[in-house]
Amino acid sequence: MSASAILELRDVGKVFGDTVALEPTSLAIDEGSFVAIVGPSGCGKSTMFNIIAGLLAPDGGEVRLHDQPVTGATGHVGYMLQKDLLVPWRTVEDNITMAKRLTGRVNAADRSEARRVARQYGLGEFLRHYPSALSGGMRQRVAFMRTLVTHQPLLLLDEPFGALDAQTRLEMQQWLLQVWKDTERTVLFITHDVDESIFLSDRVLVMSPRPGRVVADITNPLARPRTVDTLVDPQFVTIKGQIMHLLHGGTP
Amino acid sequence: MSASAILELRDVGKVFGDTVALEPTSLAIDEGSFVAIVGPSGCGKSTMFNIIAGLLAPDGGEVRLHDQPVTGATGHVGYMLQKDLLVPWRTVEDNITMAKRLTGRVNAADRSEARRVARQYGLGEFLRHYPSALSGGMRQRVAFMRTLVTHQPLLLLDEPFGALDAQTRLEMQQWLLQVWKDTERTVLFITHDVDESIFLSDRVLVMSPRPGRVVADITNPLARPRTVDTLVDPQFVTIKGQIMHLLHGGTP
Amino acid sequence: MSTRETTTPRRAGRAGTDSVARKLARNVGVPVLSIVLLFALWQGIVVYFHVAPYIAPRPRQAVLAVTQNWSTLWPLVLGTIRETVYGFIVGAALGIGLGVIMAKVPFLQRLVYPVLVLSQAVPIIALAAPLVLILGFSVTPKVVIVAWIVFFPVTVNVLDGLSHVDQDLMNLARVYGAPRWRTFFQIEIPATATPLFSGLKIGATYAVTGAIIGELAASDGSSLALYQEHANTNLNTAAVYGTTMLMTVIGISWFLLVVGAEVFATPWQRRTVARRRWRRADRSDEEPAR
Amino acid sequence: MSTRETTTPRRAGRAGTDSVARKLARNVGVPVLSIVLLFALWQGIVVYFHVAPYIAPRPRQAVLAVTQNWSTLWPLVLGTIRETVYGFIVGAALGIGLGVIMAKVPFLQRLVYPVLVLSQAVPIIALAAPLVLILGFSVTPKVVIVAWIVFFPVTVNVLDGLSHVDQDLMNLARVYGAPRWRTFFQIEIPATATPLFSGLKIGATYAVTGAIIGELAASDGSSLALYQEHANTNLNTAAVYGTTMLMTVIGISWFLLVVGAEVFATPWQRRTVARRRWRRADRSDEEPAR
Amino acid sequence: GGASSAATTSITFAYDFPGPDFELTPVVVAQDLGYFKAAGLHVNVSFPPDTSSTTKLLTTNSAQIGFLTTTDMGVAVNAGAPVLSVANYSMRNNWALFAKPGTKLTPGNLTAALKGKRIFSYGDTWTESMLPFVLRYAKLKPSQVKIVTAPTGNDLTDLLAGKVDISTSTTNYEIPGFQGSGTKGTEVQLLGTKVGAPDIPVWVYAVTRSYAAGHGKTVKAFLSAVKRATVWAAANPVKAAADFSKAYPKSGYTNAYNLEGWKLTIPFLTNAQHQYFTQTTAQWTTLAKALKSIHLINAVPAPTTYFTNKFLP
Ligand SMILES: Nc1ncnc2c1ncn2[C@@H]1O[C@H](COP(=O)(O)OP(=O)(O)OP(=O)(O)O)[C@@H](O)[C@H]1O
Ligand SMILES: Nc1ncnc2c1ncn2[C@@H]1O[C@H](COP(=O)(O)OP(=O)(O)OP(=O)(O)O)[C@@H](O)[C@H]1O
Ligand SMILES: [Mg+2]
Ligand SMILES: [Mg+2]
Repeated sequence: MSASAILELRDVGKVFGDTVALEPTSLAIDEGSFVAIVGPSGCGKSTMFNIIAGLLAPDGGEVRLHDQPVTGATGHVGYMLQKDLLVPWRTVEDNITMAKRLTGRVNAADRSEARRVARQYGLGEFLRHYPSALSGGMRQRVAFMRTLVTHQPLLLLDEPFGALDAQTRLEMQQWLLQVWKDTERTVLFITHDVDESIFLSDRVLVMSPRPGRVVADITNPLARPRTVDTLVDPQFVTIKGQIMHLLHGGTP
Repeated sequence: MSASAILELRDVGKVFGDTVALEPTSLAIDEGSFVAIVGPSGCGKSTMFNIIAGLLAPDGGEVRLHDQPVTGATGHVGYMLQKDLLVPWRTVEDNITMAKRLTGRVNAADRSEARRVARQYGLGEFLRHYPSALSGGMRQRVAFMRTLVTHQPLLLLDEPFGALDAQTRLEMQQWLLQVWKDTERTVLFITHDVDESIFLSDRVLVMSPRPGRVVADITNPLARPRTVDTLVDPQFVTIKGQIMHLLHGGTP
Repeated sequence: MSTRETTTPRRAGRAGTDSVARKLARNVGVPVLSIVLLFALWQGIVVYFHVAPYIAPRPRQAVLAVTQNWSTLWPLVLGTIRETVYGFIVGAALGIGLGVIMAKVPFLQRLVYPVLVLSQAVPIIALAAPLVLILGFSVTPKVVIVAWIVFFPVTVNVLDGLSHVDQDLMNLARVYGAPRWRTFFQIEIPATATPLFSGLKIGATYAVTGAIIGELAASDGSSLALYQEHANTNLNTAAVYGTTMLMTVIGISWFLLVVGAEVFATPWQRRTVARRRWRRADRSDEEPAR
Repeated sequence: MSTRETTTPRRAGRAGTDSVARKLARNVGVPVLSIVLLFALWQGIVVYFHVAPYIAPRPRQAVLAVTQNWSTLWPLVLGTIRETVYGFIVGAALGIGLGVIMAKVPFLQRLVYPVLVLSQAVPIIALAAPLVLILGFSVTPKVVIVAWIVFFPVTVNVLDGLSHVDQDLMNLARVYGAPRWRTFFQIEIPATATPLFSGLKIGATYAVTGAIIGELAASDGSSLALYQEHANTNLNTAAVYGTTMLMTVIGISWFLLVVGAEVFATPWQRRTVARRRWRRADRSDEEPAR
Repeated sequence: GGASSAATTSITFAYDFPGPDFELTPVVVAQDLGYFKAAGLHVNVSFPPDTSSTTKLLTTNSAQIGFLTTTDMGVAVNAGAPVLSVANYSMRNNWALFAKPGTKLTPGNLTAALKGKRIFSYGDTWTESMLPFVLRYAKLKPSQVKIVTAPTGNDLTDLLAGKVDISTSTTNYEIPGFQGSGTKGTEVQLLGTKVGAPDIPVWVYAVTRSYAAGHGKTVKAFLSAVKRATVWAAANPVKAAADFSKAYPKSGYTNAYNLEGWKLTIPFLTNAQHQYFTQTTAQWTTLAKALKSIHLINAVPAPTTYFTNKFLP
């Protein structure tokens, strides 16, 4: 494995009854990189994340974080889903500090950090609002801040923008890249949207279903920062064509 | 107006309180064409559809169908939303014949047509299933068949595939083009997905919000039938760039 | 997005679907077991504390008090069932009617709702005597009391159900050009089936209690409540407990009947494929039988 | 997708948000109006049909029967309130406890649920006398009867609430490394607040009825129910109706108190911005006051 | 009996009705005038959950001395409850039929007055054992009248409202209620004893056999105190009623009602010989036969099974 790998999967696989959700898979993720995972529904993307997060025990193999085995253990990654999972009975500020509240006492420093992060990323006005008062995009941003303040170096984002409309989505993508640049985390990002996977990442893993496995590992050479023009960049279109063919075959 | 126009809007507008949902808009849609409408959230796309369907009375102007005024009247278009709106207590067959049941008696001919359409488009096995047994894509197909068998020449589709994952979405797009070809209807199709709007249409209307209005009317010269390769066609990329710039400005 | 609701795994995974035998065991066996345990507890207490028979009987005696007097009790049971059923039907009809009217006329809803809540806060036993005074010793006051108990959960649930019918679905019906009444019967009514049945089940559970209160307040001739009252006066506790069990059984049976009606009326809640229907005539182009 | 739930328009559009005055009129004025109408109807019937005072009093007489005997009634009312409140607290606690246990131990749920339904089908009046014999003449049997009525809707709703907590949210807590008990108090309990309060409100509505049934069966010489019973023997119908009103008012007040508690305990249901909190010490980096 | 120098004995007296009313006057007076104290007793009064649970309170030792109707005694003994009547409360039968003012109800027109009519009953054993005598006197079969039963109802309201034609009760409970209704005229009443009902006592004081065996002195002390109080209360009805009203101010009864009720009770407390409390073999035999004839008990036991006079003061 690369010396700078933060995460390593070694022959990690999972079978549910008759379904091979994830074939034994090996993988190394470089520290500080942004890796996108695309693949059709049911190809085992979420299963892989659940194994990394420690929610599911793999049938075999090992998960290593910073070269330490963490298979089946929780509490060492940031995790975010398409559902924002904000709790409606807490304010934005208290939702951001949720992880701390669930594992100990929230102290003044935690609250102050939550407020700082919220202000920095444009939600300072809404600290005392309940989530129900926010738009979908704002809610996802709060959910992401909640993930950020856990200070986990590795973030697993499972289709975080899947429920947003195209316009909001593009804004959120640009926002995410900004935050990623600021905070220097490692991001694993699941999406169904090929444009999104290319727009965001340094590297795209393409998966195929039944049995779920990684069929391609594509390095994305597109320059940063990325703008709307990136989407019509010839390099972008080439990678897109490549992925589309992997996903949908030559002709539909 | 063009002699072959099936639908014509003449200075149709709508204001809700302080919000100009739709500026007075004039528009003609050719019979048999496939027109996509893209625009950010809140730009009045659904409002326009609701006015055409007769659900909303416009503040002024006129809606003409086949050169007859139909402003504020219902019962003359097919209508389909992102939510499939299937009723869970009816089988697939009975959901398809829903419109007839709501306006009179469902007779043997109606049922037989429902079965024919379902078989033709790959749902013959599921006629006696309840919608809860179907996947999202299948449900949207049933919803579309329900719209088809009303025999309305004009179909209004408001983000019909917005809730589907990318893979299913592409399949549904291809399926829709097939059905459209078979049945020779006129389709007005709202979407947030620029790729989708170009992939499907003969013409793309781009709208801008506050006040909601049509800012561009783009003719789409792409050849049919369209495949996955269409998405990486240079013409496609050019139109996409054009629309992206209209929607998101030069740089984000 | 997958069709599963949950993205991350459940703690306790369930292995596949259950067999019919397992289902039966769960839905019939376990409730029977719990009732057997209840009887065992009762027997244990009576035996362990040497409770005198005129204070509390053993389960066997209570059951015998019913079975040995079945010819006397049966007409009384029928009477109680009649009151319960009539009252339930009146209450359900009233509840549905009120629910529909209140859903359709928002002002009436705000006006009537407080009175309905008020009606339930009135101790029903304080109400029985005045009702008898007004309605006499017929079956009517019992029917009114049962209906009084039943209508409320039905109204609340129907109102709630109708208020939550998808507006987009209602609008779709309008786009089709459907008249209001068809939309009501084809969409609003079936969409309200689940909350309606919840209300009916709550009402069914308490309906017999209403009938018994009514019987105590006024009986023309004999009644189950009166039989119990007499048994109590005669220190025949076996019969007292026996009739209480009988009343409970009537209540539970009625509840189960409503559950059965729900299962029958809402097959889409449990099945993926509709049952074959009787209507066949128009199925000329049906696929040949497999 | 917009944040509005409905894509197509509602038939009856509501113009903007309501003023405080309108809200007050709707939430207080209309209920008051409907109660005034109820009294008017009562007065009208008594006057129009020349109803004799020993059959039914006029509203004024019923109210006077309460106010003129207030010094006698007040301690009785306090007694009934005490029984109601104690019973409610016991019932609520039991209901929550059972709900939680049943949610956490599925086998126990299947075993106990039928017994709980059974408990509600037992006519509560048939139960009062045996309870008194077992528990004596203290406040206990009344508390037990009230609790018997209250616990059921609470249990059912808590169970339902806990069963519907988002599994993804529970899993997220696990990813954070949260211990089970923290997840329970920080996530499961607040997520169940709305159904819990629904159950409590149902229980509150019927709690007084339970207390009254208990008072009839287990009195130590004076109670509101007995006062009414004796007024009835006296043919003092004004007092009978008056005490019924009093009982109803106790019931409604308790119901409204629970509604109030809900409003207070679940501010996120009604507000977009949280109220200022007392805790200020740690707000050193708060924006300066505007 | 007399004052004992020994320490006070605490006992519980169980009434026959869930709440207090004027028939409790002797016990209240005994308490108030210190007769119990003088007899070395401290008496708590308790009320049963329903009109038939007093026996259960005695046999579970929740109460030591109880107030019962004689029919309750008959049924309890039949059910095997070891209870024993130690004194009559009243000596005569004041159960009666009632009709609306202005109607006619005499021994002479009884048949016409009852035939096909609705007769109210609380479903109590006393009414059920007396009605057959009345019907026999009127030469009516039970099927020729319509008996409506309302254990939680009110006979008088139903009578005045015309929901029934005849109501049944005892005179001391019926008349004060009627006077409180404000109805003009006099309620028509016909004593059961005038139309075939036996003139036997309605209420007694009872204890369990084991209590009688072990605490004879206490029973005797209780009865002697209560007898003093009964005699005093019969002589001073106004003061006695005031005493009761004071002891139970929150009962919901007016003092007028209590006074009227107690006054109407007085004539029935003694027999023709002006005797209080004394039970006879004949009264119990008559009662047992009546109960047997309506199948409330299955055998007529020896009268001594029911009572003893040996604790009488
Ligand atoms: N707890 C489980 N029990 C049984 N089967 C499961 C479970 N979780 C996932 N599966 C199955 O494993 C396969 C992979 O599921 P997974 O959720 O990982 O797919 P995914 O790639 O995340 O799909 P999507 O894009 O729809 O989220 C699917 O066939 C799914 O049905
Ligand atoms: N019934 C209504 N009452 C008040 N305002 C409304 C109503 N319907 C729509 N609006 C407002 O009119 C504007 C246009 O709404 P519309 O639903 O037509 O937008 P849209 O383009 O369909 O948006 P989306 O992409 O989110 O579906 C929005 O600002 C919306 O809030
Ligand atoms: Mg997934
Ligand atoms: Mg829209």
